[in-house]
Amino acid sequence: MNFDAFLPAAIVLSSMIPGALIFFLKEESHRLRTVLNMTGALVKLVLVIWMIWGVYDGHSYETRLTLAPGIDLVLSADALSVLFVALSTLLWLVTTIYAIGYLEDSPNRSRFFGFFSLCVSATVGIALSGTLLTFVVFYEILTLATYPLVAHRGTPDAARGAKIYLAYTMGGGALLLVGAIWLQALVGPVEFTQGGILGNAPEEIRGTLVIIFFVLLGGLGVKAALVPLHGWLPQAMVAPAPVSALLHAVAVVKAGAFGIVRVVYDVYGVQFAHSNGLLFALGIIASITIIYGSLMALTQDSLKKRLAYSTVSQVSYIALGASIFGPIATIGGVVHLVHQGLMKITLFFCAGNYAEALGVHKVSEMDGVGKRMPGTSLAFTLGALGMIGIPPVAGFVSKWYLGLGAAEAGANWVLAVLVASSLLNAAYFLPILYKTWFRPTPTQWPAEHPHPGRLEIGGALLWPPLITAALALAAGLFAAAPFTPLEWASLIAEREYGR
Amino acid sequence: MITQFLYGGSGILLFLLGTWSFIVHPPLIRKLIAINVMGAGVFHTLVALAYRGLTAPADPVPHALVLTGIVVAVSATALALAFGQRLDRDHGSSADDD
Amino acid sequence: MIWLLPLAVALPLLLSGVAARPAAWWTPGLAALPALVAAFVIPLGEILSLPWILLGMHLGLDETTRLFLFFTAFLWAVGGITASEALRQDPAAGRFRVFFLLAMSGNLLLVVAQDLVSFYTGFAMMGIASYALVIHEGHRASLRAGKIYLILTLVGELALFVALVLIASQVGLMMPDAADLATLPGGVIALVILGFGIKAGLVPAHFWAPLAYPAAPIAAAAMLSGAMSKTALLGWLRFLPLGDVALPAWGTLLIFLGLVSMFYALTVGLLQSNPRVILAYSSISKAGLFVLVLGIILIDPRLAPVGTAGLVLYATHHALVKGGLFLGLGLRRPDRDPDRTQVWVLAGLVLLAVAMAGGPLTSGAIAKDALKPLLNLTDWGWLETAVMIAAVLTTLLMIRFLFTLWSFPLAARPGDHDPLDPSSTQPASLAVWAVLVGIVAIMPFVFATPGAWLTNWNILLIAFVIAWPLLDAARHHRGLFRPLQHAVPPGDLVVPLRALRIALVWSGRQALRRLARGLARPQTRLTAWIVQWFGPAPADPERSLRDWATAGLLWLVILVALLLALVLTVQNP
Amino acid sequence: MMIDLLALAVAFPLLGAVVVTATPSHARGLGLASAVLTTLTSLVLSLGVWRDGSVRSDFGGWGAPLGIGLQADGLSVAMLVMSNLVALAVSVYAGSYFSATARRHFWPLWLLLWSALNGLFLATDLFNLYVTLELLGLSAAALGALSGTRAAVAANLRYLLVGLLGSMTYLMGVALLYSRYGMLDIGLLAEVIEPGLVAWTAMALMFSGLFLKAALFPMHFWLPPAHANAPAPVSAALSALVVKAAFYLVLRLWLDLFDPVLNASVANVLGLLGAGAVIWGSWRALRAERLKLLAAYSTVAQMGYLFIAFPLLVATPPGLARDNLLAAVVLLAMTHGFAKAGFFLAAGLVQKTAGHDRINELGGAAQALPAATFAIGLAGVALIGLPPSGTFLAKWIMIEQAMIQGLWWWVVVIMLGTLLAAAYIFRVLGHAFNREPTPYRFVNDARTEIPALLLAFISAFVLGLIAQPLWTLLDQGVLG
Repeated sequence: MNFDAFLPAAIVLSSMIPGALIFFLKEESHRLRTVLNMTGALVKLVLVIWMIWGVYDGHSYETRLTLAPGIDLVLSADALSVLFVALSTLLWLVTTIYAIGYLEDSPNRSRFFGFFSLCVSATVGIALSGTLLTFVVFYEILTLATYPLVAHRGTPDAARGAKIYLAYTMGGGALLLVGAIWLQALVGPVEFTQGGILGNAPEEIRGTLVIIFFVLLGGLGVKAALVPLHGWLPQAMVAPAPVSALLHAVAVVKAGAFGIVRVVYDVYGVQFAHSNGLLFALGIIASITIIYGSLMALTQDSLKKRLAYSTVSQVSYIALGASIFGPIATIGGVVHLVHQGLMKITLFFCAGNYAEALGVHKVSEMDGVGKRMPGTSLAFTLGALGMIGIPPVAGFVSKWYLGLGAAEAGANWVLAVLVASSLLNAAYFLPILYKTWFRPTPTQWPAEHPHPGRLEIGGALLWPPLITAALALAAGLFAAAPFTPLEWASLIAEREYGR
Repeated sequence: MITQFLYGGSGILLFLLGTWSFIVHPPLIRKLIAINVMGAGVFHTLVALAYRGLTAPADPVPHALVLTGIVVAVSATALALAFGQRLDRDHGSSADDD
Repeated sequence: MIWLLPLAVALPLLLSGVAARPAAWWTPGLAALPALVAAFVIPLGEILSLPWILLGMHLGLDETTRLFLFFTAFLWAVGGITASEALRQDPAAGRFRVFFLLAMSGNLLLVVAQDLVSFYTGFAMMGIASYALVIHEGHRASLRAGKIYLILTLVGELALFVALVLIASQVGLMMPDAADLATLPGGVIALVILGFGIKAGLVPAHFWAPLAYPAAPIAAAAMLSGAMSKTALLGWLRFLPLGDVALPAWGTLLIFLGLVSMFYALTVGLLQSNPRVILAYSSISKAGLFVLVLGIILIDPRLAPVGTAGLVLYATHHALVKGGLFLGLGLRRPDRDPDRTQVWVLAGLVLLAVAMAGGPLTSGAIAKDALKPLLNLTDWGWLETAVMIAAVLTTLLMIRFLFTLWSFPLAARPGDHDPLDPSSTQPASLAVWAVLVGIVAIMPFVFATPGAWLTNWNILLIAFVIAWPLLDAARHHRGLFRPLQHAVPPGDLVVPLRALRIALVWSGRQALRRLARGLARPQTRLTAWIVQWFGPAPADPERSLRDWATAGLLWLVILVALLLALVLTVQNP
Repeated sequence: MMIDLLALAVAFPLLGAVVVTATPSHARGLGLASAVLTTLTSLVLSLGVWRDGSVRSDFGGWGAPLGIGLQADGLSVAMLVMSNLVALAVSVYAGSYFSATARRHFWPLWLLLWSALNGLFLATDLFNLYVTLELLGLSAAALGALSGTRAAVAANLRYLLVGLLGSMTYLMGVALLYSRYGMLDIGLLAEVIEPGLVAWTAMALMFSGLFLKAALFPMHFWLPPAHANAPAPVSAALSALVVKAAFYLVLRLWLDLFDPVLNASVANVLGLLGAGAVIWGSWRALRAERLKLLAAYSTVAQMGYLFIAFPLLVATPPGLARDNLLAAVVLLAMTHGFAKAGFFLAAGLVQKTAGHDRINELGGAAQALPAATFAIGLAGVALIGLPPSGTFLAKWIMIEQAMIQGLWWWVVVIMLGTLLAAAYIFRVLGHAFNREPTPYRFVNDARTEIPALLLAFISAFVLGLIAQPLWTLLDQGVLG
């Protein structure tokens, strides 16, 4: 059997099979569950590294499963999908470690980790989707796999949050489905192709294609949390910290953003989208989202909600990058897919640590946590500085390329958006950092769980944020090294613009 | 020929009568009777179809059908009556009072 | 040899990782040494490429930056040793050291950077890390100063970010030369002036300085005023189109800005009673001088070579002198415990003050001399006069500064924790400070010909003529100048701005809240609707449908409909 | 060999019914044995058809043209496989579900129903179809009333009467056709039938009779109480198979018999009723208080989708697109069969554990039975039409065809139904996430939970991803 044709499927299955097995485990078989989880994560990592190497060499990997005549499920690897796959795989590994530590002794772990693995399988599936149909399939599976994670805690709040999450994502999924089928009805099976497939669409269906674009955007925008479809995101914050981390950094919002990038570049083609004004509309929506999310983040006292609105704002950088015509902005948008993931997952890990160790859930309670939990706070600081765009943390690189792309495209208003957003980011992150490091430690924390041992908190909870923060720093500091997200994004932009 | 039409026509008439009765009369027993009337109507029609004139032997197929049909109708009626009895025993009334 | 440059930048950065430990108290003192060595041994014009770092890092030195690197590294070394020694007893010293080293690394990086991104990285690192230095002592005043510093710094950095992005989109990532910059839109020039103007303390973006300098620990204040504020000049030299085209409009604007800065700062400075605030206003006035000279160069590009060299020399002089003044302030001890070293400290301070005023045989004199050729613009005859008046005012300000050395209590706020334990001696700090004063003292003999040594002696004379009666009057009538003393609080513009800020924040918050509420309403409604869906079931609506008559009738209707559908459509195909 | 298989598929359960009636003490063992035998027979038969094409056998010396014969082609085999697998799972489940006394009544009736079902799928002439239809209705009604509660008896009495009305009407239609053409075999009739008052009336009569049995909106009124009150395995069979049999008949007559007679208007009437079923059924399911009632209304809605396919079929010209559409309809019916059976079986377990099936109070039971809850979830995936279920694939094809033909209003209906389905399924699943104590293990009672789980799994994962064989199968008979 040809392994090249099996590799994409293997990458998806490497987490799906352990996930399915985990459901059947007894609740207390902790060790076996951990072994399954870690095996899946590591196997996936090895496979993905293999694939990265292959794609870099120009290999093509494609798994094709014919469902019905003319309807194929296609998993294939190109530069863009490999970027997202690598991100999800890496962060899944880290998050799994974190989740194992975070959920120690909490109920329903088999269920949790089962869905957790499915969630990543779906994300990887989204990344590797070679057709719009496949994308829709995994997009919906992702909704399914994340719902139990959001509802996991089982409190009335969680139930409410999960309901709202579901209502939004199901609605979005339906829109996406209709859009995808409509498109397929018009132009036949939609395979993602570098440069797009609609470049020479006949003149008379262009109007319909524009409408379909907005239908698709509506479907993808729900997950990407474009205003006004972002309402679920702050509500979904009821989920346990590792879930929020994964949802915000990798799985859900990224799936939406990734989909937007795919639709713009590999379905419509950036030329077509540009000449029909689609890019401009997308840019406006993204800009509004960026500013609105930042403004809302300012008003939140709950740490996780503040981070959630920050995600609303930051993820739209990706859409913004896709909406500016020119390879450099594309690099900025695509690389932010990775950079935002690294930084935001760090922030959520840290928020989880504060809640777990000290019972600190609110920004107003964070006085002096830096002294009590220096490692966590260091990671948090790096993440936050990156979000603001302070060099040399990764966020700066994204902003630089977005700005440069905008300047090259003559879209100077984007620079204004970037500046306003950076100022707002600073306005809601820097006070947290100030409290963390420079305020005196209170005599009593809201709910302290002292950790026995030398570290401020269990190693499984401390190392993941430190690792991701270090990666975020490294992604910025060594941005121009080979195989960094930036280099990879440049490769993608090169191929999309056909140079 | 006229006999055949009369026979068949009255079969259809019976069928319609039965249908009407089934729909408008709530008591179970009347519905059962209505169903059987409908059945009788269908069977009449079928039997009429079997007629091939006085000389030729009648078409055997409709006869077979009718026989089978009667068996089925009888068992259905029996089952319905059993149900009715159960309801009656439980509640003292066979009225369909759902 | 060129590898000293990355080492010079990386060493403080790496040391910051361990500096938080008490055992690493010495780190700030040593971190700047490779940079200092590099300033002397690195050959000019050679560029080291580190393509993997950032977006491709390029380091190197040219004529301008060699001097910049020298005084920057030297000041950081002196400041580092002072900080190491002074803060050994401070429980939060670890934190201070970390941020001190980060700021140092940033400052050194931006000096040696030969590409835009590295420059910006250094600039941002320096600016953000310095916030921690400003608020180190944690008083209300330092927190307030820190907040204002941080906001302005961020605004400045973002302005610079946009400017650099626009520059990069035209000329690429490497340091541009004047010819490249000449084609840029005017907006870039405005952004460059704004971005660095905040760092330099140019009026009206100056007001953070008089708040931050007194609030920060002495070593930090010395770095802010000596080393870091000079980065603004470096930025202007790098990113303004100097020497290629004449931009009279921008030049005039800069000259105007410079004059306003000089006179405003000197006037307000004279009314201050805190020596550190006085030094802050002095720095602001010098920023004004820099901008003035830059404006002149923009009007007449032929002056660029002379002007640039003069500005660099002036910056070197000012950085060392201003840093020295601050550090000297830190070495002052209360009079009640007279001691021989204090006499030397006072003597050093007086020397530095004279140098700052541009007295003969000092570095100030040669720095002024270097700028002299620029002030003879034909159309602007009065400019020389204005600068002369400013020089007189500067001298008066320095006299006022020396005067406050005695009159102003050492512990700024009685009862406050003073990180400089008044009883402790700081032998190492004293020693390096002495070296600094020595360098300032020999500067005129190294950098200039004897002709320049006596520049502006007349100005000093005029100033003394004005000052003498005033001092005399003040000595005899102690209450004479008291009404003036508190006429303008430190940070002047902050007071009206504060009201504006409060109003803005308040109304902004209101608007946000209203926006949030307005946007939340449809969402709440939607949510309520969804929740209602999931709510309890209503009474069974199918009762009537289950009624036999209804159901039967419906069934008949459908039967007929089927039949009609067949009959009618087939007959009318 | 093949001939025998056709007969055996009908005869095995019938024989089993007789044997089980005779020896009630061994009812379970014998019943299960005949269930396995029947299923095996059907599978082997299907394999044969899949490989070699459709088979036919004539019985009792009544060869064509009168035709009392059995025939297995792609369509009937597809339904046969689905029905037999579901029935087997239901049998295993029922083996441990019922008490000893209930078992005596269950097995004979159940095997009788099975026999009628297989007969219906394999019969080729209109009258045999009537007989199997009637037999199906009788046994189903009797099974439904097995729990003996008043509500169940009343509901199933109504079901019985409605079924009788339906089959009488159908028979009248058959009589009309016979009066005109003198034959009953579908294949032969199709060759001679032509548009005209007789054909039209017969068609209207037969279809409206079948609508009653298929519980097409608004003739679904009997279904929710009957299905909701029956014992769980019976509900599963009723919802998954019995109503499906009526639909199969409509489809079969539509394709094979009335093709020359019908037109777009009839199709639109069917589609309209289907749309009504989708909207109304989903809505009612959403507001249902009890789990099994919800499932029953969901059946009403799902039947609606099947009928929406008719206007699309008529609008699509013959060719690959129409073949796909037809396969999609069959796939939809099959998936629903598996999913709904799994759903009902799992719901039965939940009901048994909790002692009731009021959705809002189910939390604890749902939490205690992870496997059952999971089965409900998986079946829910198929019911909603989320990928990778067969429903998703089927809906995709249907929507695409509707888009291509410009019939976008059907798309609106389908999507609306999908969203409503998501709402009612997750309304149930939401209760599984609560703060009850964690269950110890995933599967607690393998003999009941595994069948439910397997059925649900097949509906959610197997049918959608491995649908290709269905196309091969349908090539043997139905597809152009």
